[in-house]
Amino acid sequence: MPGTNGSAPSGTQVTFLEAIKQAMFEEMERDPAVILMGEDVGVYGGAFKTSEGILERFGWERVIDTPISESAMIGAACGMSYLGLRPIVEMQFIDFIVCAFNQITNFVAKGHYLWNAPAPMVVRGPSGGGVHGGPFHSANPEMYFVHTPGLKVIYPSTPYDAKGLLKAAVRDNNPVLFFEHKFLYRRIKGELPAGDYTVPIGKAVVRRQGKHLTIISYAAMTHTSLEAGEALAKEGIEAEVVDLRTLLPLDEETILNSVKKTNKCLVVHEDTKTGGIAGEIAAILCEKAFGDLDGPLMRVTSLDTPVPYAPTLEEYFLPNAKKIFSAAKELARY
Amino acid sequence: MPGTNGSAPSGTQVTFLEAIKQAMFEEMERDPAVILMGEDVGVYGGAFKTSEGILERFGWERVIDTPISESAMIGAACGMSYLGLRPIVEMQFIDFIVCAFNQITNFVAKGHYLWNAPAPMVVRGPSGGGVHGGPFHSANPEMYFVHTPGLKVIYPSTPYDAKGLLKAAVRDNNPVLFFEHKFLYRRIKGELPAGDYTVPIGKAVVRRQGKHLTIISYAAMTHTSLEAGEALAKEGIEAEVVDLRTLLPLDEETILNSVKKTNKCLVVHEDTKTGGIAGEIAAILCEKAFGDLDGPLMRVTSLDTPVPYAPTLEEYFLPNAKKIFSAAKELARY
Amino acid sequence: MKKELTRQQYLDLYYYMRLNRAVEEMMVKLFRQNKIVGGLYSSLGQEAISVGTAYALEKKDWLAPMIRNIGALLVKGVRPRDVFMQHMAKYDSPTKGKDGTSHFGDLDNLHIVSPISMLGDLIPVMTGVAMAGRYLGQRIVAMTWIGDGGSSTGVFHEGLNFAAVQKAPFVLILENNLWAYSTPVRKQVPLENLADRAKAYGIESYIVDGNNVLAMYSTAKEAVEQARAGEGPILIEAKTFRRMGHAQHDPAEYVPKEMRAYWEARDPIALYEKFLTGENLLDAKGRKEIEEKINTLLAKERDFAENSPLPPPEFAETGVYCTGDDCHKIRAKWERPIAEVTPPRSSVEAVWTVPGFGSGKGSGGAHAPIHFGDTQPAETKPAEAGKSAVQAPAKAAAKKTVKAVPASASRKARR
Amino acid sequence: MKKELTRQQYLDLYYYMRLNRAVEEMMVKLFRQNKIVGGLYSSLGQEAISVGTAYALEKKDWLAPMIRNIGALLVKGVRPRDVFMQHMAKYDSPTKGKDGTSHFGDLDNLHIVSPISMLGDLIPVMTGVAMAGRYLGQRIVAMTWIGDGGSSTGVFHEGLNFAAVQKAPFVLILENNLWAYSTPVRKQVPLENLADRAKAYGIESYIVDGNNVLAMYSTAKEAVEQARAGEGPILIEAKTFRRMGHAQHDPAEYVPKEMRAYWEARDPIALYEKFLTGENLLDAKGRKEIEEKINTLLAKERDFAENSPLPPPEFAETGVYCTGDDCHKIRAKWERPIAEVTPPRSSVEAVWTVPGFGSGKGSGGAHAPIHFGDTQPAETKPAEAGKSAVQAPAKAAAKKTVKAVPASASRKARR
Ligand SMILES: Cc1ncc(C[n+]2csc(CCOP(=O)(O)OP(=O)(O)O)c2C)c(N)n1
Ligand SMILES: Cc1ncc(C[n+]2csc(CCOP(=O)(O)OP(=O)(O)O)c2C)c(N)n1
Ligand SMILES: [Mg+2]
Ligand SMILES: [Mg+2]
Repeated sequence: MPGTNGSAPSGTQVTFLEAIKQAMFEEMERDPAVILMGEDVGVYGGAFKTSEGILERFGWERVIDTPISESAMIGAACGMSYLGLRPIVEMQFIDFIVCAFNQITNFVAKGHYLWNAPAPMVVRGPSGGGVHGGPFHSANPEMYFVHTPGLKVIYPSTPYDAKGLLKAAVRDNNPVLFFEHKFLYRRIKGELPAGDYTVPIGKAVVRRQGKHLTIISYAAMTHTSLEAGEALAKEGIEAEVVDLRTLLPLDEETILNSVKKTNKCLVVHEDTKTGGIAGEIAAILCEKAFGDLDGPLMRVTSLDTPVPYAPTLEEYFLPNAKKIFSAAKELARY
Repeated sequence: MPGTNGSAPSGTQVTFLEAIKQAMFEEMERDPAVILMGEDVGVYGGAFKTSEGILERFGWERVIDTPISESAMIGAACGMSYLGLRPIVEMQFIDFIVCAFNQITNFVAKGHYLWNAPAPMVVRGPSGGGVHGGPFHSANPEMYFVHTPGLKVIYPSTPYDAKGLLKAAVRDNNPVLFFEHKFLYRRIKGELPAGDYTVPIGKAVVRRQGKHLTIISYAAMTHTSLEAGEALAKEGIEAEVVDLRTLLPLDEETILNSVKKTNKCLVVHEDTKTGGIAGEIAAILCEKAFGDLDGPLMRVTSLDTPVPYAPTLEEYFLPNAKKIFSAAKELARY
Repeated sequence: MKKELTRQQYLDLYYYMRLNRAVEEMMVKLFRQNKIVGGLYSSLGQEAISVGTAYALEKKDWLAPMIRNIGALLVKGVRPRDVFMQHMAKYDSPTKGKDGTSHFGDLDNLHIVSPISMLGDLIPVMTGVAMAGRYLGQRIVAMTWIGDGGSSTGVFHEGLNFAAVQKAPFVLILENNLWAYSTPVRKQVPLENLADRAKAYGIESYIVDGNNVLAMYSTAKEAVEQARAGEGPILIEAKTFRRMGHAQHDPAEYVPKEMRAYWEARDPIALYEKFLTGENLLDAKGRKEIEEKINTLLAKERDFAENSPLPPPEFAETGVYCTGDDCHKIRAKWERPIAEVTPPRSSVEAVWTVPGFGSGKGSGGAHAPIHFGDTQPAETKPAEAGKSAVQAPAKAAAKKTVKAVPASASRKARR
Repeated sequence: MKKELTRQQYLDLYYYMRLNRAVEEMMVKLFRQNKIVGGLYSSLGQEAISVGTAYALEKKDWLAPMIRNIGALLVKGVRPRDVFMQHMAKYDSPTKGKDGTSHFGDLDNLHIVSPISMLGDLIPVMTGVAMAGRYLGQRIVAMTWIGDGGSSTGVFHEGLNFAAVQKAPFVLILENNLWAYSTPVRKQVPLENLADRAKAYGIESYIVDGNNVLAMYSTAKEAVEQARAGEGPILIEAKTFRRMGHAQHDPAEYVPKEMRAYWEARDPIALYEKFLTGENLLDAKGRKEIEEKINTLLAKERDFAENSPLPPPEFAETGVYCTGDDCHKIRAKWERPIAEVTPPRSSVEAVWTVPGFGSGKGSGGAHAPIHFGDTQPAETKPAEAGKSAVQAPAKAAAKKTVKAVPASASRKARR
């Protein structure tokens, strides 16, 4: 836990969660139009303590503990944004975002297109599995929103990106959904620069250089893919690992560049298989890099089931480094 | 309009809408566990008159005019299904299904997997564009549900299929979403057999034989694709047209058989592009028919925008036979 | 409301009701000529509600219309041509043809938020508008409308409850026109007075004759000023009747003839004309002048609308995203010192104070404000939720719908 | 409730409260031993509510628990081992490890519906259960619970409104434990009595001391029989307090110490013991016996649970879909003649009858039933929605929160 202003001295390793807290602190200091709203975000500091100390610093007007009313929060944030505020709305778990699905996909997403009303707001919350949260506290709902024009969708994998992308999201004039993989909250640390910085929305990044195949992933699975990449390297297979970071808009350029270089593509996502983003990437590759593919596009994803509760089941349900390793090895043989 | 029992004498051409009405009539006669619920479905007979005469025949207990409460309808139907009823719930427009998104994706879809509770219920309603319904009365929300394990998703293109699939949906032990493209309601006619029949869920059908390329589509776009197929034939290009009919579970076999035969694939859907079902099909082809593709997979879809209101804009937004024709011609050149 | 209106105000109300009706009559003609894209909704017989309530707002206030509130838009300053062009999907319309009907807004000048079709969704949105206005020190009020049917939606509940908790300066008009499409109100809401919905949120409510424009105006005026004064949101039930079908295509045969006849005899414009004549505020000549003014205006507006082109097809591709400052410069309009809400000025103790019980999270009896730290005093009427539990049985007896626990059981509880 | 309970019933209530607490105490131990997967919720101090209300149900009735209703499950017949195994994600648990906590059901025998985490969703679902039971002639009642926080969800509103319109035999217990996670009730609901939520639906409600098991039981019993008799849904507010944090991880420092102390002094089991002792229904020996019975039972149940394996990994792949008759034979249990609901018996005229106004859709004054044609008489208390509009101002004066329209305005309305 850093000083009251939320930023750590440079050179310190901070957690993913801390990076998010810093982004909120700094954006709220920078711009009084930024406010925070959600269940238990104030006095309690958020279910995961992501907003600890923010009420103390910014007061009751800017940190709003809401009733259990996801549609009301999202709707109110949208209304606030029309007067020039830039609300951040926390879903206590991202699973509950579906309780405001109509507000988000119809009101928030369509306003700029239909009547020229930008809605600068961020909806963020803890997502993803691997911590035995069970079927209603482990959601990866990204594709519902990737399929909704008018939204931007971010799903970072490192503290640096989390902070820089959350800041960019707050400053963006469009509604941005920001998913925070809760498995990373306290497990992943990184060094943050001292000053203000943002990470551009819509840009993927190559996390590992390679030449034999491309593994495309995001969020927690980036780390799992990198782990598989190390194991593959020991067998002489150099996998290039692309971290998408933003899912909408998708960075086609980085994807295409990497696949044109390696000529093989494996997509890894924690989201369930059917209708996951691997499909969209497959379509893009088929359309724009058809001649460059030397092997089938492959997918390593979660099963097409709800997220089961028991550790044995959840482990089987989720992708892991071993599954990625096997798939990559098979793909490399082409 | 047929006799009071809802079925037409055999040999008569009936509309798509009439086919749906017949399916509901016949299923309600066959099984007293089948009931109908929705806004204005009773006295008014439904906003599109799909249930005209059903209240007269089956009475107030089985035909329930509800308040404007989509979550209540879906939730109540789910509860009813636990006691062995088989409710059919009408969304006045399918656009409003997002108002019950949490109930459908979390309560209805997950029950069988999690606690062994089947929820035999059907959610149906008018969907799709082309009739200048504007951004909130033209939705194609299928992918939200194709991406939700536990649901089945049907989107028919002919009166015969509409009737047979709706009957199959009512008899299925799983929750089924049944989308009725409103453009087809009164424009498309077909002959129905005299007796009871069902069409199996999960089976696609080849609507047109061809050898140069496969066009995969469903719902209204099946007709548009067939129209393009005729034009292509005049230029010597024989397109095979596959009508998916069911989107979840997807009939991989029919898709793969056709593409292995023609070696080229164009997917056409009215749904918006990014995250549409073309991606899922691309991924399946990449995984399972990689060596069989002689050209890039191509997509003809709606734009990645909300559905605009003005006829000029909507026409530009939607796929049409000309766009399909051009894409197919380009693809055929490979 | 105590003070009488000025002559001009009386006549304004009349003018806008007439304008509202004339605009809609003209659209029916355009509809029959196939010049309207999509459906056409009517507020025939409900004009007093749209006009009376919107007339109670100041220029800086915000509103968001539903499908039957063309009148409110006209009062707020929307030109008839814009209404026509919206319905005709013209390129010069506020949405440039991307959406239709009353689905358009104006953030910068008129302070209008566009609705979407999903009923109820405007309620939390306008709550947010109201909260943002308060935060910025603007002293504005937000207003929107909802139907008897729309009051059954979940978002109605979430929005109004949140507004109540936040004491947002928000006024909600519930137009109880007895029908929601084909569904009669008592299949929608098991209440005689829909104003009772307010009781679930502990907020003020009014019941008004929706066909009486003066009653609508004066009640709305009172509510708007109450809301502006910080007394929290207010629900106004306007009793009225939907004279046409749900939309043009609907003959509304499900409505009993006697019911329609009853309400047709209570036409709000006719009633108001009688009043104006009786008070010598309007005579045949004045009426004629207003009619001519409206006719001339609308002919011009319609011509403009008809001459506007449909949007060019490629326009469909544009505008999904705001592209940044070149597209929209987003600036909050502060009407209070920003320093009030920026650190270190606004540092507070993060504790809950529960009346009668001190406060939580360590710091003991500190009196941290529960509501809005800097702009609003802490709530003074203690909820005493904890204490009420033991007294509940006794208190309950006073409530109409709340039955007291049998005395024997509750006595046992207290030994 | 007039009649006193039998000795056995008095002792049953005691037994189940003790069992409820002991089961949860054992789970706290298991949690500390890291044998619980995921979070652990507590109903410490709220046992009287779960036990008292569920004890009012018959075997054929249905219930659906929330996270703090383990007690209700035990009363309905769930074995403690099942509760343990659910929390430990064991393969022999009701969900075989696919879900945890109280998230399990039993359609065939115990008539329990599983909750999901999203608050409020059970309300329409149990409304549907109640409606289906009525349709099948089963004369059942459906019951579920909701928190003070959960009452802010949209689905609470939609579900209860629909239940009210349908007069569904449904009883909803609102456990007002003054906190929703860290949020105090008055930031959640601007009401002193949450029972007032019922006023938005015109349904009966009760306020009960939630720490008094006899009050809970007798009130629930009355409500259940009212609902069974066709009087419609009922809301019961139980005033209580959440003694532990939201879940095990939460020390709940946000709760004022004095508040906790106040409620700890009102422990429902201690209060009931005093009563039983005073009435000579329980002495030290009887108490000892019950304790031993529970200890012996729970030791066995825990051992069983601990010895159950985790589910095999591949089990994760199975069961997304019901595969048909081999998987589930779905049969509605009719307890009325099916002929009543099958053609041509149930042919009706599709018209709305509006009291005072005849009926719509052609057929004139026909008295088509509005509610349930064949099984329920038409509503006799006319809503008179149409007529009330003109009388509204006068009527309004009688309501507490509804202000009358100023007399002058309403007079104008009636000329
Ligand atoms: C959430 C939702 N469900 C369904 C509809 C379809 N719909 C449009 S208007 C309407 C009836 C509205 O009735 P009411 O709220 O009383 O308003 P009125 O038309 O009487 O002004 C319905 C059901 C909708 N717009 N939104
Ligand atoms: C729709 C929804 N939003 C948020 C949550 C997260 N959540 C779980 S329990 C809880 C507090 C519940 O409070 P209350 O309803 O009063 O029940 P209690 O815990 O006091 O028994 C919250 C916010 C949820 N489960 N569902
Ligand atoms: Mg209405
Ligand atoms: Mg609570």
